[in-house]
Amino acid sequence: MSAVHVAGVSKIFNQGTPKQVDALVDVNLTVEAGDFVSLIGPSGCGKSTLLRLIANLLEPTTGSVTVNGKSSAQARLDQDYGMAFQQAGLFDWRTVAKNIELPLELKGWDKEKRRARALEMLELVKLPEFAELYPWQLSGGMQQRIAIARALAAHPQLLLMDEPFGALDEMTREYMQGELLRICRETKTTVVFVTHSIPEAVYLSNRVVVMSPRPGRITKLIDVDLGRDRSEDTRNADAFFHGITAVREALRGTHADHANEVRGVEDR
Amino acid sequence: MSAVHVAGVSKIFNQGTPKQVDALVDVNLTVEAGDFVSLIGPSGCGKSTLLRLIANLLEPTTGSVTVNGKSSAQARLDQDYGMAFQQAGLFDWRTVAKNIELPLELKGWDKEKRRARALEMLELVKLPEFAELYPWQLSGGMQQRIAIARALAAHPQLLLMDEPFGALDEMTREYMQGELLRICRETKTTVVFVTHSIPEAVYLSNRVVVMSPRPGRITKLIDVDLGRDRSEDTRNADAFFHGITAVREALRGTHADHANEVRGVEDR
Amino acid sequence: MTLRRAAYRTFMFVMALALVAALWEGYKLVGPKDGGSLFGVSILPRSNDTAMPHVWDMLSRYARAERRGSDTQIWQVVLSGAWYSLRLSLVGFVLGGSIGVGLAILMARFKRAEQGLLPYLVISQTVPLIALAPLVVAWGGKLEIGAFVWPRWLSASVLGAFLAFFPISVGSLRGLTSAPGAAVELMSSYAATWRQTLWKLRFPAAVPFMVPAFKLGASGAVIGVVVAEISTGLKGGIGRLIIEYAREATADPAKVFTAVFGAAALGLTMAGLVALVDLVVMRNRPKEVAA
Amino acid sequence: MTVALSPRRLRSVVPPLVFGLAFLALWESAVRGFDLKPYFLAAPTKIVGEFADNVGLIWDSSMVSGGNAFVGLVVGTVLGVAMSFVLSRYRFLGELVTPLAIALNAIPIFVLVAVLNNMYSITSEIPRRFMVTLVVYFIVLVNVAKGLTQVKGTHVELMRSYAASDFEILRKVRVPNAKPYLFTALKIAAPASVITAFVSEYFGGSQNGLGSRITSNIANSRNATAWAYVLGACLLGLGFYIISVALENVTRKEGAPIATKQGKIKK
Amino acid sequence: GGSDDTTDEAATEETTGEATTEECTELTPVKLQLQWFIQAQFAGYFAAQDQGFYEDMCLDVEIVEGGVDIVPQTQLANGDVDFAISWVSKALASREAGANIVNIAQIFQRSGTLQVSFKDAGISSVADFAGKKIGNWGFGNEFEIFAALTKAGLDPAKDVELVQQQFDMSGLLAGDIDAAEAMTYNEYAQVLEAKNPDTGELYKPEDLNVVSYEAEGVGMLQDAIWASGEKLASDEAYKATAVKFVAASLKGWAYCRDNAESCRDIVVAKGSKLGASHQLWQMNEVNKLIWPAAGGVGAIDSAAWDRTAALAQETKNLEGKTVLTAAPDAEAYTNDIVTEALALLEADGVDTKGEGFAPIEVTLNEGGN
Ligand SMILES: Nc1ncnc2c1ncn2[C@@H]1O[C@H](COP(=O)(O)OP(=O)(O)OP(=O)(O)O)[C@@H](O)[C@H]1O
Ligand SMILES: Nc1ncnc2c1ncn2[C@@H]1O[C@H](COP(=O)(O)OP(=O)(O)OP(=O)(O)O)[C@@H](O)[C@H]1O
Ligand SMILES: [Mg+2]
Ligand SMILES: [Mg+2]
Repeated sequence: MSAVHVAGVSKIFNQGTPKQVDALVDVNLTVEAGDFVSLIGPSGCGKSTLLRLIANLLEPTTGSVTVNGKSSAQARLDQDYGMAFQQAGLFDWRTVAKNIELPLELKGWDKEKRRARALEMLELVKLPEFAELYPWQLSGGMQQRIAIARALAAHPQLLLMDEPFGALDEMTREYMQGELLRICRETKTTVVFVTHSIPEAVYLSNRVVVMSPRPGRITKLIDVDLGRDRSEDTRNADAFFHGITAVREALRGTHADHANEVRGVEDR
Repeated sequence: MSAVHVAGVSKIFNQGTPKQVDALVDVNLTVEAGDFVSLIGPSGCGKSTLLRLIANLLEPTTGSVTVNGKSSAQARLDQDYGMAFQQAGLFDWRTVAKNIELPLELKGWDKEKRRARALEMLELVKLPEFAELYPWQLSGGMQQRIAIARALAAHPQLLLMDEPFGALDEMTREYMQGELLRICRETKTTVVFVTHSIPEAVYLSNRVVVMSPRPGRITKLIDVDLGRDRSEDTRNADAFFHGITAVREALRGTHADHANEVRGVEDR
Repeated sequence: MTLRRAAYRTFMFVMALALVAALWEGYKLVGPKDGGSLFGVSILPRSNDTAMPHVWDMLSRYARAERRGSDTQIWQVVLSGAWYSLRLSLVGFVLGGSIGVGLAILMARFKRAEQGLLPYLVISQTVPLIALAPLVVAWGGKLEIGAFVWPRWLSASVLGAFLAFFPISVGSLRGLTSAPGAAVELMSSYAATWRQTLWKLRFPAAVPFMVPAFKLGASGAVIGVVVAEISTGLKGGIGRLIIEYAREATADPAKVFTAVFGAAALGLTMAGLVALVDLVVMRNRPKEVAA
Repeated sequence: MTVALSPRRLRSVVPPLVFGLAFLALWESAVRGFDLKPYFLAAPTKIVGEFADNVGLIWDSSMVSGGNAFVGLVVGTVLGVAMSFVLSRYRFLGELVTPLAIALNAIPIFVLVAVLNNMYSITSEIPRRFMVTLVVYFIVLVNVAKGLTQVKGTHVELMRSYAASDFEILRKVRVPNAKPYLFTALKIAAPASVITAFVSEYFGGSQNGLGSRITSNIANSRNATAWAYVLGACLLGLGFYIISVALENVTRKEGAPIATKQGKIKK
Repeated sequence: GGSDDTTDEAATEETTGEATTEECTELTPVKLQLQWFIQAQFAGYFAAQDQGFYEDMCLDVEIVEGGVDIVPQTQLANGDVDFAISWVSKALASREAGANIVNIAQIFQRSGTLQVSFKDAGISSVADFAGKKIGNWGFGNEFEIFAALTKAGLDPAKDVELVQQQFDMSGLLAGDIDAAEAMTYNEYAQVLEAKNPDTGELYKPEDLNVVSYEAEGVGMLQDAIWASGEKLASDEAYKATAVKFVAASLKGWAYCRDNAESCRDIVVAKGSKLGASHQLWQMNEVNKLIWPAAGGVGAIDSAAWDRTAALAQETKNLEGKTVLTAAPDAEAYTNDIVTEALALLEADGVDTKGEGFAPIEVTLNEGGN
């Protein structure tokens, strides 16, 4: 049973109106349990849309999405996955621990159990002493780690991440990538990861999914052969640079000179 | 005559108060005309402060800064340099052309001359048809190009840029890097460039200045030997990867695990 | 806010008051006794002691008897009037706050409700209070639910609520819809119900918007109550004192000022109460650093 | 701006329309159904009838109250803007005046009319206009001063890199930045000015304004007529509000982002 | 009430006190709506309350103050109160608007409205108003002025400048208006309580010209007790209460006639903000409007009624409106109640005509204190 199975999915926004957008067309993707899959592609190619479809935050126009063998809707209700966004998206009014407890609270866990799990997660992300601080008292990198802890709190088998490190400076980012790999290795989590950064995609993934826009579709699947255990030294490995080159080549074809487009109204 | 000469400069904020910060200590740096120099280093190491000292937006606590052989204050009054920031910092209430004209307006240029120059600059950044639009009607990448056009409008020999591409996604960023190189080559501009990105620093510069924090100082100067004419292919060159590795190594030493620091009040 | 900052602010406020007092007395020195015109418009006020009593006369009036022969001093009367109005304002504030927040929730939940209601909320605020006051009094008198009999003062509180609810509902609506899309999506990725999202996300996210709205609402409640006291002749409050003392403005000019200052203190107290709540609920939020 | 009746626009107009008509229908049927006497509550139809009958008088008194509100609005705005310039230039003054302005915003300042009426001739409209001016002044002052000072650090630094003078920074950065704040202030101040003008009529003076007409008609048990004047008052308040919104739209470039409360730009 | 014919106050109180315990098991609650704030204008009711006259009649009376926007007759018609004090013209307007209210006792037999001006303004008659700034209060209190102007052949909209006064006389004193509307019992006194800046002494009656609308023949009936017409017709108990209420109130007024100073104290104690000498003046002037009452206090004089009704139909205000559009119907007032009440009082030995009434001399202090 594959962790995620996307079959013949299209997503059309505002169908039938003048503002119709074909965000995704005929997308097929299978993610096996334990995989780390990155989605990469120019802005507007439908990466976030695909992730949202998997998370059942959107319904596909056609096709079907199954997660852990059940419908994505059921998977959402069962909270089979954890999700993290570009901005850490922590709640300012909750302490770090309470932020991590949020999904558990909504699952109806009792207080002690919640707290125990939150502390366990804080250990995992190496921030055990920050439980009672508030998010805005932490640096951006720490906030991002808390967000990951929150996404992992309910021990989901599947982690969905939408450009989680976009807001970090490069050095913190590299550090966070290492942490994420370590955590996923320890918890044996399957990850679907959206990114704009080629080195990031290559460094993290078994497989890089390259997408192209208008209409959004998958143009290439690139397997990355860097082994399971990656460290800082991996970044200096030749295989790493070759992976980067391969992904860049694949992207070159998809990347329209989109910087020249006038920003539309619906653009967020 | 070197374009920028920083000699024995220190900058101490809030000197003598409990909030004293030694932002820079004993910094010496020479930038020759035509150089493209990048400043890189962890957050808070004083990159922006150094740039502001060169721009005479700050006065050094000790030491001296000369630009084009004159004092930095005189250089500012003569508008010997153009400046661009991380945020494009365009004025929403001015059209694109009028944004570019702003520095010329302040120099007292007359209307036709200003307009002609603005259009010329728009040609240079390949956005000639957008003169009468407003900045908020453009995409982030385009806004950034307008900001560069504005910085270049008065034909300064020196361009100071503080993380100008920080807000862009990686693909747009790579495209912008190419544009910037082309423009600087065409106009023979000297550039001092602040960045967080190692590939960016390596791709753009003749020389990368690596800095370390607390107190801020220059720890290493790395010459990059990629020739004058760089293209997209440069990114796949071995020399490029070696440059990246060298800078990463130099940074490794400076890079404290700052992601673990509790955010202070003065941190912006 | 640090203690030092608070002390500094207080000091500046006192200085500002002193400045106003100085301007007042200064004008009395140079201004025409019976008013005058400037550029053909008679905008110079009369500076005689009837129209503009001396600052010390106004202040010392507090310590003198309200009427000759009565043994209550004005400060006692004004204080008790302000206290009375404060209580009415609080009731109005709570009433208006509940209605305002309720409406905001309704409008945040249903787009249709927002479209249908919001224009009328704006229009409702253009209805002059003076027309509403007698209606509220008349309708209140009709209301008798079980053992509950509409007390007359409640009409004044209702009018206070009428002015208070508007900024509160608009501010709360803005706050409730201010939660970032990503946060809303996060909640729905947890399969959270609308109610859970309201409690755990929308309300906390709305607080920074609601606090200034409640501040406006608080002063609205005071204004409503004071107008209502005048309008409906309700006795015991500061509004009534103002109109009664205003009748004696020729004979005892300082008197009306004592009540006017009382009203000012009342408004400031209400605003202060909200500010206090603000300090408490926002204590764990990031402090905004002034640019 | 074109006001085309696109389906979408139509859809946003329908709910308030339905709601308004339902409310009026309820009101009318309540009056008829419970046989409510006109001295208690007049039926909407009757109010509209009275409005039609008295349109001239309502117009005249609207002119008086509206005139007071307008004069106060204009003078208050001008003074408020002028003062905010002074305050942004001399920070110390700003720290002196701002707490006062905030305090005045919190208190029911219309009670000052009782005092102002003694300071001026009872026959003059000055106290009322002065009152409106005062209310408007502080709203404008607080907002515009904010707009003048809360400019982006980058913008100021950029100007300084151009060796721009303080005056140039004021003219090219601070003033344009403060413009939306001014309109925000006007949107608050416009309805407030009308309300203040009515309430000011409470304390005597000429009897030609809407406020005193409403009270005197109520006193004479002509409730329907009183409410016809109330309708006039609502229209006046709404008119002021709409004008301020329209002014904002005219001065804003078509489709330009509106600065939201947090000062962020919503795209 | 008791049948004891003693005139000794203390004795009256004592015997009636006994009567209460004898006859009443329970007090009937009654609400009375005043037209304005507490002052001696309403002294009779406060006296009746204070002296236990209401209690003697088995009534528990709550007196409700008025306000700027409170219309007593509306409160009455809505059923919020049982009785209301209102001027006749205003109440008739409400009646025309559908309020079924009936005048059951006319307390003030005369109009107390004056137009006061300083001697140097040279306004000694209504004809002199022409071209002058004429103050008035609005709120329906202005019709006598319009009637007088009309009668004098002046057009209120053109020939004079009408100005709304504040709640005090500052407009006149400051010279903003030439002649101010004033009640004998209130605003006129305020002028006399103010210092003349030229002499440093209080203004004297000699400094002033006074036009009395009563004397001009345009006086309109003022304070009267109004009751619900519907309940009078259908509710015998209410009618009986009305008789008792009117009787006790009239007794209060009789008490105030004989004990002006005591009534002043009662009103002051009730919380009126006006000064004591002012209240005494007011008490005395109000007595003059009531006493002597040839037809018995509270009786409605049909001639005065008709004149008021006629003026209310003819006089146009600034908006070009008259108070009434048609003559009031015959049910608008009744003397039945007051006749019964007077009978009760007479049996009680109360002097209801006050033929021997002589006003007292009141010295006003500065500020009415
Ligand atoms: N709710 C929506 N309504 C209409 N169009 C939408 C909506 N969400 C996304 N789109 C459009 O669908 C397309 C794909 O959007 P999506 O956000 O998935 O792109 P992306 O690959 O995540 O881009 P980015 O890298 O900028 O985040 C875009 O053209 C976008 O404008
Ligand atoms: N105006 C100021 N007052 C006080 N301290 C300041 C000021 N500006 C900068 N600093 C401090 O000086 C140090 C260097 O700041 P600077 O902004 O130059 O760092 P940076 O290298 O540009 O960092 P980043 O990469 O985050 O932009 C920091 O510790 C900062 O907090
Ligand atoms: Mg996306
Ligand atoms: Mg910086």
